Amino acid sequence: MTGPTTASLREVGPAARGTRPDEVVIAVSPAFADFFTRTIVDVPHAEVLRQVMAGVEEQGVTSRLIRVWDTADLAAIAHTGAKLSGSGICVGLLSRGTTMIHQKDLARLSNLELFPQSPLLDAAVFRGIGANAAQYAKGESPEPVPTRNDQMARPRWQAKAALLHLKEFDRIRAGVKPVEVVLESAPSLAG
Amino acid sequence: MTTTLGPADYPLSVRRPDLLRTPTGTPLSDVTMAAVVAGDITNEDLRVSPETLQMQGEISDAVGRRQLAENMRRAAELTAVPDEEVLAIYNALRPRASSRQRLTEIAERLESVHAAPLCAALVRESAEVYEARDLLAPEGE
Amino acid sequence: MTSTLPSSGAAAGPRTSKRTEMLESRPVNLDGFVEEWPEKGLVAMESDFDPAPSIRVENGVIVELDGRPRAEFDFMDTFIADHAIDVDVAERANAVPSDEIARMLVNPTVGRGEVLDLTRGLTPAKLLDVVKLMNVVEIMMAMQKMRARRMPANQAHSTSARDNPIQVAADAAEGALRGFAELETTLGVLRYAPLVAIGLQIGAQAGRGGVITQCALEEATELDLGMRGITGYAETISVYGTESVFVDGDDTPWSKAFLASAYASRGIKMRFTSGTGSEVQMGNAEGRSMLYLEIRCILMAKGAGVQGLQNGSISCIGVPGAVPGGIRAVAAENLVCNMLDLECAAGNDQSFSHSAMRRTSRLMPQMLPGQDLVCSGFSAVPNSDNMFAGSNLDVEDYDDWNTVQRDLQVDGGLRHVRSEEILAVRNRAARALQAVFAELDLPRITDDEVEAATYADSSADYPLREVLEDLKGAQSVMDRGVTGLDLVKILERTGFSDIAENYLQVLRQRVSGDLLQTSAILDADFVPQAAINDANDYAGPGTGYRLTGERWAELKRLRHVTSAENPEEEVS
Amino acid sequence: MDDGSRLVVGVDIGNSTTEACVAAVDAAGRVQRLGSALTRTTGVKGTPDNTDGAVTAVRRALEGARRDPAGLDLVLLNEATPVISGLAMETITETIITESTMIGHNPSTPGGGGLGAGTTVPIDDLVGDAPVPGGPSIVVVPRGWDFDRVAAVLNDAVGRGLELVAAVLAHDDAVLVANRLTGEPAGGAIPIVDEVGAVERVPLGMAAAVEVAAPGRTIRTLSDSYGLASVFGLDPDQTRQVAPVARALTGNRSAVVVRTPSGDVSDRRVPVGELVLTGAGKTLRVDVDAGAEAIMDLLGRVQPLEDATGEPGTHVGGMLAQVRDTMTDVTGQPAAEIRIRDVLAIDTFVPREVRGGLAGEVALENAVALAAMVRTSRSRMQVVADRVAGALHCSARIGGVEGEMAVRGALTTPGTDRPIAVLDMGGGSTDAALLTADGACTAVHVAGAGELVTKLIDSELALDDRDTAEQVKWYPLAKVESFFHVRHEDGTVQFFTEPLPAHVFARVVVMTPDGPVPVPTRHPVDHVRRVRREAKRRVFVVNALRALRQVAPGGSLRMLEFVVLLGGSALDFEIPEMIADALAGHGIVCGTGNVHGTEGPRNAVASGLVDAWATEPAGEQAGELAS
Repeated sequence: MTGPTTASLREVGPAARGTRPDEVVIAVSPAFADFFTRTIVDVPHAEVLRQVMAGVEEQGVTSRLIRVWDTADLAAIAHTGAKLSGSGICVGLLSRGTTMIHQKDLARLSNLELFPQSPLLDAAVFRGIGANAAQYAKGESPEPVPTRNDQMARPRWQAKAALLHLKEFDRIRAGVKPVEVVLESAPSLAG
Repeated sequence: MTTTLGPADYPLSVRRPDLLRTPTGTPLSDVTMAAVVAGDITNEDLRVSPETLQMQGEISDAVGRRQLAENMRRAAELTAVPDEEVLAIYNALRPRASSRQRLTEIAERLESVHAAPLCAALVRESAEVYEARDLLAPEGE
Repeated sequence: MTSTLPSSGAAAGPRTSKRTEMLESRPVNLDGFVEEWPEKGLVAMESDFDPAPSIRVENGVIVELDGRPRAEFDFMDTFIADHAIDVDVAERANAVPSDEIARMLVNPTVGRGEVLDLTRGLTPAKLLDVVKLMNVVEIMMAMQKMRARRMPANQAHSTSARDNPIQVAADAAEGALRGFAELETTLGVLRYAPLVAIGLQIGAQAGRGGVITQCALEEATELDLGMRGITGYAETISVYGTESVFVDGDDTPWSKAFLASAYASRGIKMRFTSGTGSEVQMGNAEGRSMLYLEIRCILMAKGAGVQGLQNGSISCIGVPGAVPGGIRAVAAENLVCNMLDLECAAGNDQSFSHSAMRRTSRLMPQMLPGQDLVCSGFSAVPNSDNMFAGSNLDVEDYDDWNTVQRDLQVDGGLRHVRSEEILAVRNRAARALQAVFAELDLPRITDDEVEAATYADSSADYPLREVLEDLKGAQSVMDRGVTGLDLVKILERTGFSDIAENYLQVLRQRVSGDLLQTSAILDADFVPQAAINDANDYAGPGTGYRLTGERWAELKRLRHVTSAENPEEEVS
Repeated sequence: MDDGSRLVVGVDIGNSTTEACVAAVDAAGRVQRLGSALTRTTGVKGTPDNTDGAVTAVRRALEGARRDPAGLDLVLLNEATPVISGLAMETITETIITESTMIGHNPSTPGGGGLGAGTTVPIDDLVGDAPVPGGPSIVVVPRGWDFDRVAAVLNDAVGRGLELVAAVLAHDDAVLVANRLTGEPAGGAIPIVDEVGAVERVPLGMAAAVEVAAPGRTIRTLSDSYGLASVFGLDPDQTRQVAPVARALTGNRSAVVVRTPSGDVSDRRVPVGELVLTGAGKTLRVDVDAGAEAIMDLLGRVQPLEDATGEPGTHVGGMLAQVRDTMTDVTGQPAAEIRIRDVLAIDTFVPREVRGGLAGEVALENAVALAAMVRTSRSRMQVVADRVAGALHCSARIGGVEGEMAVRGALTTPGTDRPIAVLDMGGGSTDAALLTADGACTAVHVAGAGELVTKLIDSELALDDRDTAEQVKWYPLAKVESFFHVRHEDGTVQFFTEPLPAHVFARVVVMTPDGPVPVPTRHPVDHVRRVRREAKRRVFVVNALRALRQVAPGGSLRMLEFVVLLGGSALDFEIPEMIADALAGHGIVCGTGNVHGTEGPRNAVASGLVDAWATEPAGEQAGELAS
C-alpha cells in the first residue's frame, strides 16, 4: 500500500568496519536494486529493504547498507557483511529474495537463520528477519522467523531461480571491494 | 589356484563358495545362523577379504570392466587400513586440504605400512593435479 | 498441492475467454518454464557453446580432448583422459562418424558388446554428439539394449516426517513386498539415523528377504553404518561436471575415487550421484550445456571404477524440466550411463510437476525400456513424509503404476499385493522392531504403535514418540557399537527367525563381494543378479527381458478386476 | 562350578530400572562379585511383565562377566510390591478483565515515553480533511496500517491542530511510528503501546491514559492507585474500585488504562473440587483451592492415611480414580480394595492468558499440584521368579524384601554403620528404609518424586514440553554469550575452540553431555535456575524429610545417624547436596551411596540379595538349589 516501487542504492564509499555495537549490516548482492528491482515473487526490493530496516529500527538498533560486488554467493555476502558489522550481525540478501542472517564468528558456510525458499518470503517475513537480526545484535535470543516449506516450489521456481542467479552472476565485479550504499528513494505516501 | 576367474564363476557365493573365506579365515559356508547364535561369528567375519576382492576384480576384468577391476584391487589394498585412517585419507584428498608434502607422506605410508601401491599411486597422482590446479593447502597449513 | 497460483494479470488486462481461464487454472500452469540461455549453460543439450569432439593420443596418453590441449586441462579433463577413456580404442572410436554410432545404438542386430567396444573410447563431446542425433524414441530403443542388467528393478524412499523408525520399518516392509529391490532413507534430525536405519533394514527383511537398504547421510556416518552392517549400500556420493562446482562441494575426482575404493574395501555396494542442471543451478556451468556437463560426470564415475551412478537430474529436475527438450536430455543422460556400462539408478525421484500428465510423461523414457532401477526412488511413503523433498511418484500412485504395467505389458518392478498380506508384513516388521528396541534398551515401542504401523498411511497416524529419549537411544546404539550381527542375534532370540535369517543372508553378501559387481541386486533366493549372470542380451524383438510367464501373471492382478468366470465377483 | 562355588545373580526390579549383580559364592560363603548390569524395567514393578527385563539384565551381567549362562546356579529376586503414582495440577485462580479496561501486556519495544491522558480516537477519523477532534487524543490504530502511513496521517492531523498525547497500535510498530512523528512535542516524546492484538475491542471515545517508561524502568503512575485517581479525577470509592487495575499493572514497562462505566479487573478463586482424606478413624474434607498448606495440614491430622478420594468430575477425582484403575489392572485386585496411601500437595503457579485481555496478557495464576501413590501387598514376584527360572534354566527365588536388601547394600558404603537409613528417590515415589542397631528394618513409600519435579518445571516455565523440562531438571544451565564461550549458572565462563552450533547462539541452554540444548524461554538463567531448585526442594527435600520422619524411631530425625542416598536421583548434580543441607541441622551424616565402595548409588539391592543369601546356612542354600 505504501513505499516506493523502485529503490536506488547510491554508493558513498568503501564499506568500513563498523564500531557501533548496536548496528546491523544489511548486505545486498551485485544486482540487488540495480539490474533487478523485485524478488522472484515480485516483492519490490525497495519494500524488502524498508521492511528489513523497519524490523531493525523497531528494536532500537541501527542498520547500515552495503553492497558486495565480488560474489553472488549468499553465505559469502552475509559473512562479508557480518565481518564489517559493529555487532557482528548481518542480513544478507540476494536479488531473488533468498536471505540469511549471519554472525562474524560463524564459519562461512554456517548461519544463524537461513531463508532458502525465496518464493515463500513476503514483506512480513522480511520484517521479522530485520527484527531477529537486531535482537541477535542486542544479545537476545529471538525465536527463529517462522517460514513455510513447499515441496512443489521446485517445479514452479527452480529454473527461474537458476536464471536469476545467472543474471546475478553476470553483475559480479571481480576484485571490487564492498561499498557502503544509501537508499536514495524516499518513501511515498499512499493516498 | 592359478586359473583366472571369469563370468561363469559369478556369483561367487553361489558358484564358487569353496573359494570364499572371511578375513578371519572362516569359510563362508560356516557363516550360519547356528554359528552366529553360538557366538562363533564376529562382525569382523562379515567383511570382505583382500583375496575375495582380487577374485571379483578378475571377474570384472573378464567382462571388460577395467576401471571397476582397478577399483576392486585398490579396495583389496584398503581392507588392511583401519576405518579412521581411511576417513582421514579421504579428508586429506579434499581440495585445498593438504600440502604436497602431506599427500606424499600419505602415499609413502600407504606403500610402506599398508602395502598399498595402487592407492599410493592414486594419492601421488592427485598431488600432481592439485599442484597444477592450485588445489593444495596454502603454505604453512 | 502448491501455495501460489500464477498471476494471470486478469485484473486489468484485456478480456479473456472462458477457455483461457480454464486453461490458466490447469495444474501444468503452476510449473515454471524459462527460455534457454546457452551462453550461461541454461540449455538442455543443444548448444553452440559446447566444444566439438576431438582426441589426440601420444605415447598412450591423451594429449588433446575435445579441442583442449593437455596443458589446459582442468581436473575433470585430466581425470577423464587418464582414467575413464580407454586409450587403446580412443582414436579409432572417435573416428567413427556420430550418426553411425547412433544407428548402431538403435539397430537391434548390433550387439551391446559391439557398441560398448566403441563407447569406452569416446570423449564427452563425442558422446554428446551421438545422443544429440537421437529422438526420444530412439533413446528409449537404445536404452532397452544398452542398460546393463536384463531384468529391470525399482528403488523406493522410505522416510518419515517425524523420523519415526516404526513408520520407516512398516513402509519398508510394504515396499519390499510390493517389489522394490532397494530401499533408501534419510532423516530430518540426523541424529535419529541409527534407529531409522535399523527400522529400514528390519522392515525390508520382514517384507522380502534380500532387499538392500541405504541411509543418505554425510560420508563418515554413512560409511560407519555400512561397516556395521546396519545398511547395505550407499548412493549419495555426489559428483559434478565442472571443476569449480566440484571444489565448491569440497571434493575432487580423486577424493571421490578414493571413497569408492573405501566402500568396496568394506564389501559395501556403492554408486555415485549426479544429474543435469546442478552446475547451472550453482551458477558455474562454464557455458556448457547441462547434458555435456552430465556426460563429464558419468565419465568421471566410470573412471573412478564405481559400478554405477544415480542420474536423471535428481534434485535439480526443475531446471531441465523448465527448458525446451529438457526431459529428452534427462533420458539421454540415463542412456549415456548405460552406454558406459554403468548401473543406472534413473531418477524419477523428485517432485517434478503439478501436472499428472507431465509426471507420467517424464517417467515413460525409463519405465518403457526398463532401467536397472527405474526410480531412485519411488516414494513408498506419502510425499508429505518424504524427507528427500518429495518424489515424482508416491504411494498414491501405486495402483496407477500397477495399471500402467498391465496396460503396456511392461515390468516397472512393482506388483499389486492384497491388503491382508500387506497388513501382515507391516505388523510383523513393527513387532520385530519392537522386540529389537526392547532388547537394546531403546525407548519402548508400544503395542499401540505396532497397531498404528499396521494400519497407517502417514506419520500423522502414529502416536508421537519421545524424541529426546529416542535420540539418546540412537546415540547409545552408536556408542555401544551395535552391529548388524547383534540385530540378527536379537531377532533370532526373540522369535523372528525368518527375518534374522534374511538379514544374515544380506550380511553374508559382504563376505562374497558379489554385490560390488555392476547392477547387482539380490533376488528372493539371495542369488546376486548382476550384469554378468543376468546381463542384458537384447537383440531385437523376442529377445532380452520379456514380461511373460509367472511374472506376467502376477502383474495382471490389480485391486479390482472383474472375474471372467463370475462377473458378479472381483479377483485381486 | 568345579571349585564348589556357586554362580549367583541378584536382581533388583525397580520402578524404572532393573539391576543385576553376578557373583561367585564359595562354600564358606565368601562372595566374589564378578560384575553388574542395568536395563529398563519391563512393565509395572512387581508384575509378571518384569520377567523380560530381569532375564535381559541377568544375561547381560553374565555376558559382561564372561560367564556361560549354562553355569548359572541361582537367581535371587527382590520382593517388589507395585507402586503406582499419579499427578494432577489444578489452577485455582483466574484473572478477568471486563469492558477492556486495561492493556497490561509488556510489548518488547514500546515507543516514545511518558504519560498521556486523553480520549480514544480511531485513526480512520483522522484521514482526509475533516476537522480533527478537540482535546487531548489517544489514537487507536487497527491492523493493516503500515507504519509509514500511520506516521504520515498523525503528522498531518497534528498539523491540522490535533492534540496527540499517545497512541495504541495493533502491529509491532511503536518505535517506528515514534521515530517518524515530527509535531510538538518533539518527535517521539508521546507514549506509544503496540502489539495490541485485539485493538478493535479498545473502547473508543472514552477517557484513557497511556504510559511508557524508559528502557529498564517500570511505569509509575498507572500502577499506583492514587496515580490513577489523579489521572482520571476519581473519588475515594472509585479509587477503591480501580485499585486492582493498578496492582495488575505493577512491574510493567508500558500500560493503557481505559476508564469505562463498570470496567474492572478481578482475581477470583476457581472452585476445583474437594479432596477427601480418611485415616486415624477420621474422614476429613478440604477444598483443593484452599492450597497445598491446607491439604498437607489435613493430611497430618489423618496419619496414617488409609485412603483418599476426589470429587467425581474434577481433575483431582479423575486422577485418583485413574491411579486406582491402573493398580486394579496390574494386580487384579478389585478397585474397591485399592487404597491411596499417600498424597503430596504443592503450591505452584501457571502462566495463563488473562480472560478479557486485549493483547494476550499473561498472569501467573495460582495452582496446586498433587501427587498420589498407592501400593499393594499383593506382589506377584513368585510368578516372575518361576518364569525367570524357566527362561534361564536355573533356580530362581525371592531373596529378600526390597527395603531390607537396600539397607544391607547401602551398609557396604565405606564409612557407614547402623542405625542406617536409605533414601531412594525415583520417578513416582520416594522410598525410605531404616535398619536399627538391633537389626529391625522398616520401610515406607511416599508420593512425589522426579516426575512431579519435571511437571513443576514444565508448567512454571511455560515450556509445555516434557522433554525440555526433563533436561532442565537433570543438567546445569548456562547462557551462550558468544560462539566461543558460555557463562555457566554459577558465573564461571567456559571457552570453546570450535564454534558452538548456531541454534544455541545467545540462548539460555542446558549443558547436557551431548552439548548445549536451548531452553525456549525469555527468562534469564537465574530465573530458570530458581524454578528448578525450588521444584526440587519442594519435592525431594520435603519428601526426604517426610519419609525419614516416618521411619525414624518416634518420628524424630535426631534418632537417625547415617542416611545414604540411592537410585537415579542420587546421581543428580544438586539433589544430594540439597538434602544433606536440609539434614545437617539434625546431626545426620548424609551422602551418596557407594555400594561396596565401587558401585556408587547403584546395585544396593542386587548385591544385597547376594550377600544375604551367602550368609544363609548352607543347608538352606542347598535346598534352594535342589528345588
